[in-house]
Amino acid sequence: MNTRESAIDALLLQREIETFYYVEAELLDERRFEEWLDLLTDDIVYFMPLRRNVKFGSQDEAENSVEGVDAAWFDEGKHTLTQRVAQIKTGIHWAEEPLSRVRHLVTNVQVTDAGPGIAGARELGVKSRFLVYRNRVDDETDIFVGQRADRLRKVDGAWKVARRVILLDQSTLLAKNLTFFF
Amino acid sequence: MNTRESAIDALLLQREIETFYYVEAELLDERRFEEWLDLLTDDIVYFMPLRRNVKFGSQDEAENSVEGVDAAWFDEGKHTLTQRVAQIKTGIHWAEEPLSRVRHLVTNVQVTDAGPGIAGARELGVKSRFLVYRNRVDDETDIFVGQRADRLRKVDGAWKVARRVILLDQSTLLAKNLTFFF
Amino acid sequence: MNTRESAIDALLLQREIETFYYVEAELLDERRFEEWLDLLTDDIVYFMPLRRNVKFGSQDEAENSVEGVDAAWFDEGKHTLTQRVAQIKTGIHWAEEPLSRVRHLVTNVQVTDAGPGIAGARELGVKSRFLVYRNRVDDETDIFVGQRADRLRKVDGAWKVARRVILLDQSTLLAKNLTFFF
Amino acid sequence: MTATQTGNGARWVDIERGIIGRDIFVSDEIYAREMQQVFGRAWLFVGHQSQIPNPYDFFVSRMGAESVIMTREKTGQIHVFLNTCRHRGMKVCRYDQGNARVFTCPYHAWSYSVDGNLTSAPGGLAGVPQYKAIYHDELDKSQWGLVPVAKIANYKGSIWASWDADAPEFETYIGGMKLYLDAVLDHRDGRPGGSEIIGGIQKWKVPSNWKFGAENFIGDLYHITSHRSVDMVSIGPSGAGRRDTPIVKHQGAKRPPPFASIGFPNHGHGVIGNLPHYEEQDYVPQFTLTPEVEEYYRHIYHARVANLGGQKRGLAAVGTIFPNLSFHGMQPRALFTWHPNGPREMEIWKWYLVDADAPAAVKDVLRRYYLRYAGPAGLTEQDDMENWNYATSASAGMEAGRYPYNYQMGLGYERPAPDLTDAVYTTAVTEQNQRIFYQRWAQYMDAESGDRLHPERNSNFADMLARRRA
Amino acid sequence: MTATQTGNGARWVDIERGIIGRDIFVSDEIYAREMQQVFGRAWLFVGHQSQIPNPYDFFVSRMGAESVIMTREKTGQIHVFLNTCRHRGMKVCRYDQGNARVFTCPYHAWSYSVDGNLTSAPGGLAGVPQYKAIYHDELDKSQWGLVPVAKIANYKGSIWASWDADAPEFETYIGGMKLYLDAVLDHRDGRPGGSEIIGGIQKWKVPSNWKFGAENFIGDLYHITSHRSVDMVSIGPSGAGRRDTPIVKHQGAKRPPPFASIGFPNHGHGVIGNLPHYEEQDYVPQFTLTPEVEEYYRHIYHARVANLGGQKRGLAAVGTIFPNLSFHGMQPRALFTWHPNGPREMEIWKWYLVDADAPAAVKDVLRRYYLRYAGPAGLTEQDDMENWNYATSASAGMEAGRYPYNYQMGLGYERPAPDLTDAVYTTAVTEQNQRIFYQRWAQYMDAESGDRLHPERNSNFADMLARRRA
Amino acid sequence: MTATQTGNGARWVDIERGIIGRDIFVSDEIYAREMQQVFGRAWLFVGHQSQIPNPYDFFVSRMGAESVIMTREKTGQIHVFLNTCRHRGMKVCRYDQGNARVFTCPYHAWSYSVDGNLTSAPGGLAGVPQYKAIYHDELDKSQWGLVPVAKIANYKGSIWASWDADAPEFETYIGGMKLYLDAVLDHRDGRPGGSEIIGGIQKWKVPSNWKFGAENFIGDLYHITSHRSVDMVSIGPSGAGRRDTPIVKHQGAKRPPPFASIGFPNHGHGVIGNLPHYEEQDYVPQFTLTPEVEEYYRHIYHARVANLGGQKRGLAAVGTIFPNLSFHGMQPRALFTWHPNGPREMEIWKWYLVDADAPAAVKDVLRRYYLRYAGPAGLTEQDDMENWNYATSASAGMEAGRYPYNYQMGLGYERPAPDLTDAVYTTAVTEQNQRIFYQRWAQYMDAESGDRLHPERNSNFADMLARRRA
Ligand code: FES
Ligand code: FES
Ligand code: FES
Ligand SMILES: [Fe+3]
Ligand SMILES: [Fe+3]
Ligand SMILES: [Fe+3]
Repeated sequence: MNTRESAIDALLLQREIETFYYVEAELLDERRFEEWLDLLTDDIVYFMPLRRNVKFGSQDEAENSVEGVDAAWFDEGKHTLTQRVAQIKTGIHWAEEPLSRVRHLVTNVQVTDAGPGIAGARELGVKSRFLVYRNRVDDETDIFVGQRADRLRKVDGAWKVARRVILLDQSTLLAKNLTFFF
Repeated sequence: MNTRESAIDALLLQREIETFYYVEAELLDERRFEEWLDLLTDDIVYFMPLRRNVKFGSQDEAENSVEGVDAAWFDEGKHTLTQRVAQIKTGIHWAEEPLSRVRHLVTNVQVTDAGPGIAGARELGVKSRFLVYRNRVDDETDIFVGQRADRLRKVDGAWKVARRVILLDQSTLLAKNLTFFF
Repeated sequence: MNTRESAIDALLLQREIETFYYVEAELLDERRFEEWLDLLTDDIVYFMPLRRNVKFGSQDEAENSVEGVDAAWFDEGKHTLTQRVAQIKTGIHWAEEPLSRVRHLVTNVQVTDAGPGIAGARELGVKSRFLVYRNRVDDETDIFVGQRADRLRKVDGAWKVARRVILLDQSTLLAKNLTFFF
Repeated sequence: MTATQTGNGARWVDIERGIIGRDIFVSDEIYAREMQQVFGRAWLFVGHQSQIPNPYDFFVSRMGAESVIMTREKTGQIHVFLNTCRHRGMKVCRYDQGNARVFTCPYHAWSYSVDGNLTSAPGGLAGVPQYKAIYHDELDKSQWGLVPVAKIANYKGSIWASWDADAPEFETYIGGMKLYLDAVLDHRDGRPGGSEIIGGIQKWKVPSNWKFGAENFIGDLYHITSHRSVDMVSIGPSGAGRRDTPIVKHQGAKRPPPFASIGFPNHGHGVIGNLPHYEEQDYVPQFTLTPEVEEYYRHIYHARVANLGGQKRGLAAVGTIFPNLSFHGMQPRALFTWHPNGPREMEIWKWYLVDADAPAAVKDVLRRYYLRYAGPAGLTEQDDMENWNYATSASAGMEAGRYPYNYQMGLGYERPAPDLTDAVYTTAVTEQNQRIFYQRWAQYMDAESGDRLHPERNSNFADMLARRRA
Repeated sequence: MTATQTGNGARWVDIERGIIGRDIFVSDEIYAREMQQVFGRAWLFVGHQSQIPNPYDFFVSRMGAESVIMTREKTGQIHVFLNTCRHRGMKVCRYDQGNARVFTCPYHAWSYSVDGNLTSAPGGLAGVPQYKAIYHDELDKSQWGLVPVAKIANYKGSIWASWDADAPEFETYIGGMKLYLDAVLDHRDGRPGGSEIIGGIQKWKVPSNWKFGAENFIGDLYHITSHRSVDMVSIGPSGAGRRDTPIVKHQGAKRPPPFASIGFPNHGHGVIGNLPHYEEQDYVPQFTLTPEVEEYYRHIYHARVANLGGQKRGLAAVGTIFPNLSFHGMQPRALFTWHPNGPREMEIWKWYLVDADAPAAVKDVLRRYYLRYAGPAGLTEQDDMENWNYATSASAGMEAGRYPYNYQMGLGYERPAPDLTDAVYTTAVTEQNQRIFYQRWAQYMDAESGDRLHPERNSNFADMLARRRA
Repeated sequence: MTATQTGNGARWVDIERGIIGRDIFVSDEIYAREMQQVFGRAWLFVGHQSQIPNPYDFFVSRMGAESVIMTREKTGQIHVFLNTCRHRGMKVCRYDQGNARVFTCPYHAWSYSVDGNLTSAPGGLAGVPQYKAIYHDELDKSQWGLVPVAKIANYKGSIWASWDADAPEFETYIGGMKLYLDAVLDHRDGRPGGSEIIGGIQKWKVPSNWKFGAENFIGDLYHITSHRSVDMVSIGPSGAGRRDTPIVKHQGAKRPPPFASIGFPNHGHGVIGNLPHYEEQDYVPQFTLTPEVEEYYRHIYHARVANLGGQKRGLAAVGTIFPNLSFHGMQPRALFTWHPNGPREMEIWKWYLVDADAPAAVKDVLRRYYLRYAGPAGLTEQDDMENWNYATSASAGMEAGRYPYNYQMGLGYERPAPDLTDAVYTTAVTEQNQRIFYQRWAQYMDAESGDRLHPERNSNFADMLARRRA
């Protein structure tokens, strides 16, 4: 296939992935959490490290807490994510009752790698950036900004998130809780 | 037409619509309001409901005020929108004098339906998300985040907004006024 | 080439440019500043005017300070930008030590003109919008929103920024410093 | 007004000279005192019965800076309680509205009834988990129910409350202003009450002291120049300007008495409207852009003539009932409260009113007009909030603080209002009502105000007339 | 407790009646006084030695509202200094952790040592650029070093400090509560110490007064109803509920003494756990969802039986060491501080603990469980913070302020705790420990508290027993 | 300085020991007092005449925390008024700059003149809508004009004002510092004035007390180590470092007197520069990276030699004129104000200066250099603001508050400055000027300062020399 055709393949893939993220955001913000869970593989790794202020030159080893070893904001799999959804659905999870108004703005979607190739890709590396706006009750307002580095896998013809590493651009968390999803 | 071709049609349409929104944002933020009005059909419905905090399970009926019946932030048509523009242009609309610095960031553009079809579509359902930043005088700053659910109609070969429902993610409005457009 | 083909050319170009900006954002936020400098032409003009509150009707002449004449936030070229990078790399530039957590969200990417044409373009006018989030040490947080109007030039087959005019939507700067890049 | 009469109040308000210090709009100390002296003792508007039509319906409102719950028990009786748990203070209801038989605190599940049948008293402590086992039956539940207001009144569907058991009865508190509150609450055809709230209360925060809103609506006819931009674009229901001007044009027509500022010095209330009269003026077409609405108004005009006959009536454009309830009486038609959020911010709540039985088409036209006129997106009111915002910040300056504000307009030109026993009026544009408002505010701020909080024992009315120029 | 006993404290806290005023959670004046009286005099938790294992390692922590640096010098000795330059106050270290031999101020480069070899004293002013030329050798460097804490203690790896040179020794300060702090810090097999911090301290800001956290963990068993939603979804390590309940089921099994609220009136500490005992209860399987962890617990159970023999021991579920260090002793296992950021905000810091030599697989399971239970993303604790947030805001109301909070649960039912000389206990759910906390808080707030700050000379314990019901 | 001399000031500032309490940088009470005592009485820089070249031009500036309007009337005369309406306080001008014959308030349209021809007095109340009808001609307009400053001075194009009618004349207030202000304002060729403002004022908010900026620029040579990172990258106009060092290298060259800290104890001003001299030093090439600029400096050097002849002159690197005007006198060249926005925030305004008649190419090079050096994006000043930010926050700590700051550098080594009657100097790096600044500040803060506010009747200069070491 000539380069123009493969460039078009890349376009189609990019669009497919952007759509995936827009649909995901919609499910989250419309609180269709069970449908959102369906977008995750059963073996998903959902990790959000702590961030630290460290001396110049030591960022690589010390800026973020280590997956699987250190404390983190989130380091879990589908089971726990499913429990979070179930808890909200009880209607007595006070931190989310009444429900927050949450909005996910997704930008800078970058497909970083595709296997085995762009055409007929079955696994992708994708980076994207988010601004999550959360407003609740009277005037509680939080703005979260950061990056998601995902592994997407094609399962039964549909893309699913197999791994998500969330980098929140805060060291001390500037919110009382994290009762929603990134 | 094969699926690849129709996929490309969808790409072209997506791009066309994104461009439409970017141009719209530009007109608004450069205060070319009359040109912006031209992007609206004469029968446009411009609606922004109030949001409420309600018990889990009653969101569908009670979370948003009802179009055409309840109070709202905006529930109007082109005539009133045109008057808003005219008022700003008087130069003595004190709430916008001096003019605010407004910026529309548009993300998550999703074409949800196209009639009669992607190719040669004449009417579209489109959802998008916004962050509207407003700064004025010395340090007045407001950030508004939410979703726009639009109906776009093709009029004389050009897309126009025939219906816009704005969901602002706030219950108590965290701003003294709404002197700009979403 | 028929219109469909040229429309596809436009798509490919748009994607190419969006990728360019996403890569640029990644280099900046991962603090790979030297690599970022490589994305700038040697004769780049990097200008960010002051904004003013002025009477209705006098915006065009008085709202922004004038490039090459007035004071500004930035009015410089590659040499100074390179010095800024070098200063951060000293590890004793206290305003960036420890380093800030910076995130560039890029939206509304619009190619406004292409020369000599879409296909085989060698110079482009591109407008985009940004939300730059900066968080550092404990809870220092700044949000900057505005527009970038760029000239991109193709050098040795790669796009580079030849001119960048940054419109920050603030009159009084609501931050103690500008130690990062737009 | 002399210092002895107002005590502390006189430090800030000099009514005789028409001078008021800027710090009343920005001082933290004065604000804290307002909470106790004004909002802790005055009657405050809470909501409207049409918002909670069914048993167990509730609406969460505010009194001053605090959250309260307005409930309707099975018997239909309405109650107002402080929205905080007696155990550790948790906000027991964090919804804006709904229907509930009991309010269970999220923290330790103390449960409060809204129904006299569930426990001894509405708002009483219905349920305390493990009461016997851990409280040994010793906790006196009767003492730990939700805090009820000391007094509550339902006036033609509008619900009012006060924290002060010694407050005068509501009808005494409202005094002659009743005539103008009626003009807002009654059906346009003259039937008592008969109005309802349009669903959805607008709530928004404004960087302004709450009193700038109250004083603007009590009688600031002078600021209409500020609204020139909206007049130029004509949002009025008949096209021109921003509202209909119900003035009969033709010769020998029946006209209402003059439009005037009418103030109640002993009460602190004020209105801009027409003096009391006993006969309808001739019909003046309104909403001429929408024939079905014009037709409706024509129809109820005749009904009103029939219903009211020779009764006394008033017409109210805008007004304020001390301290923080203001209203639009004609176009638009709304009740709104200026809730204090600290000295430099207020939260405005706006309830829009329509005749309950008006045709849907009429309600729709009115609603759309209200929304383009009023509220944060209203073409008219946007500019008001801009002025109050910058007036508030300018009140805080060190040097500026040395220059009190000027409330001298029409000072000494007040006249006793005919057909009202406790009101003065001025037909020219005046700041009479603002002076009345702040004089009353100063009395409430005065620790030893005592008797004077009872309008019938207050002397402001007499004093003002005594001070009149010859 | 009488007014003479607590001086100012009594203005806010009436322990005999179980009543506490709301303003202690929102008043700026009370907060400022807390900084001086409570955080300026009590022992505060700073960190754990396992966070700075090597010479010159440092960890930046907080004491009250201020930043401090915990350093380890070459000799291994640990120091705690105020993180501010003595010249113009610049924060000398703006990293969260690291390794440094000297702290050089960014502003004028005054350099402070952490090593006794570099200058006369750790924290001393090691370097002053151009000292001779511009200070003429006259600046007395010995007087201008980093401000060290007045007292520091290393208790089984946990580092504590106080700004008050007259503070009692740490072991006196902790008193009988030591038994329960051991239960948190000791290795699960009974070896003293032997726990370590999991890398990464969670830090987050919550719009709540800091005392709501301290009082919740000192003995609020009553609020478990608030956690029903998490119990329903079962995040526990053996499936059910949110944690294992180590209760032996079978007949005639060895059981620990009853689960109770145990409080230390002379100290202000309290814990929910088991009364002291001298023998392990029978093994109860834990973490049954993860056999390797269950196996680990079974293994160390037997080691504990062997290691402890007939020694006295306690079991701690949750507790608070006055004023702002709380812990989870079983599931999860953590230390956390409630740092005051003004009256209406606190910053919570959370240190998670595991047996230092536990297998990686065990550490991993524990860590994951801790994270889903606790912290801002923890399914359980999210709801706690929601309650504290709205309890704090409701404490500020003018009218609400007239209604103090109720701390009467179990008042007068305290009994002397067996095998403890300075503790009371109650087996039923009670607010005994909260009362003990606030009585102690009131004493610290009292300017003339003097002697009573020394637990051994305090009479709260005796007074409380004297007040018991027959 | 003794307590009797400074009254309240002494509570915070102990000049004899070189000790200053931290609370002066964070206390709300001290801040409120500063507004009255310091900003309400001192001379403040408002702007430059080149910003309003034409009749009716205006520039909105600040004096302390308040907004003021600097206007030019038709006659060319310049006025400064408080930017708040006398009626209800609305900010009458919300533009940054422009041209207007009248300022009409947006709220009720009271209109204020800037032109003596329109009404009796500039800033007078020119228009009051419906004056006769509603104010009955009784409002005394002459008493309700915009609030003018009590004193105003135009010094070589720089505009200064004071709210205090008893303030000394500007030239008395500035004293011997005049020589150094001249060095900033005069044309580089020695002609008086002759500089102009580059269009565009940088304004930004910094979380720092305003005094940290003032004290840094009055004489903090010591903090250059803080700028090492910028020196390493060489932003200087001749390549090396961050600025040219105008030191003659070759033997027997004409050199200026030593570079020193020069302070004015009776005034509170200070500068880092060269002592007065009467002859130019030999020319030293500057801006060697840009030959056309180097050429310009060479050219005006010779012009300066000719123009000044044997006149007295000074060279100013940086300095502060009490209380909040600082400047860069050589490279870059700018005036800036530290506006207080509460104790913990300041708003910095920066005016850049160039010779009015310099070639465009020269102005361009200078402008670019200024911008890369100074302001929020300036490679040099970014680090200053970082230090001030964290010095301010550290000043607020409870424990930290017990440790005053050290201003002892060079204490007692001040000498009378030759060729200046009211100045001391120190050639070594010193905190002499900072001490002078805070001693003056303390006098202004002192309620009974009276006479001492007049430099000629102040004794600080004599006292300081009396305190010198043998
Ligand atoms: S706070 Fe409401 S039950 Fe405890
Ligand atoms: S502030 Fe630390 S050396 Fe000056
Ligand atoms: S506030 Fe300026 S005219 Fe009324
Ligand atoms: Fe108005
Ligand atoms: Fe809990
Ligand atoms: Fe500096």
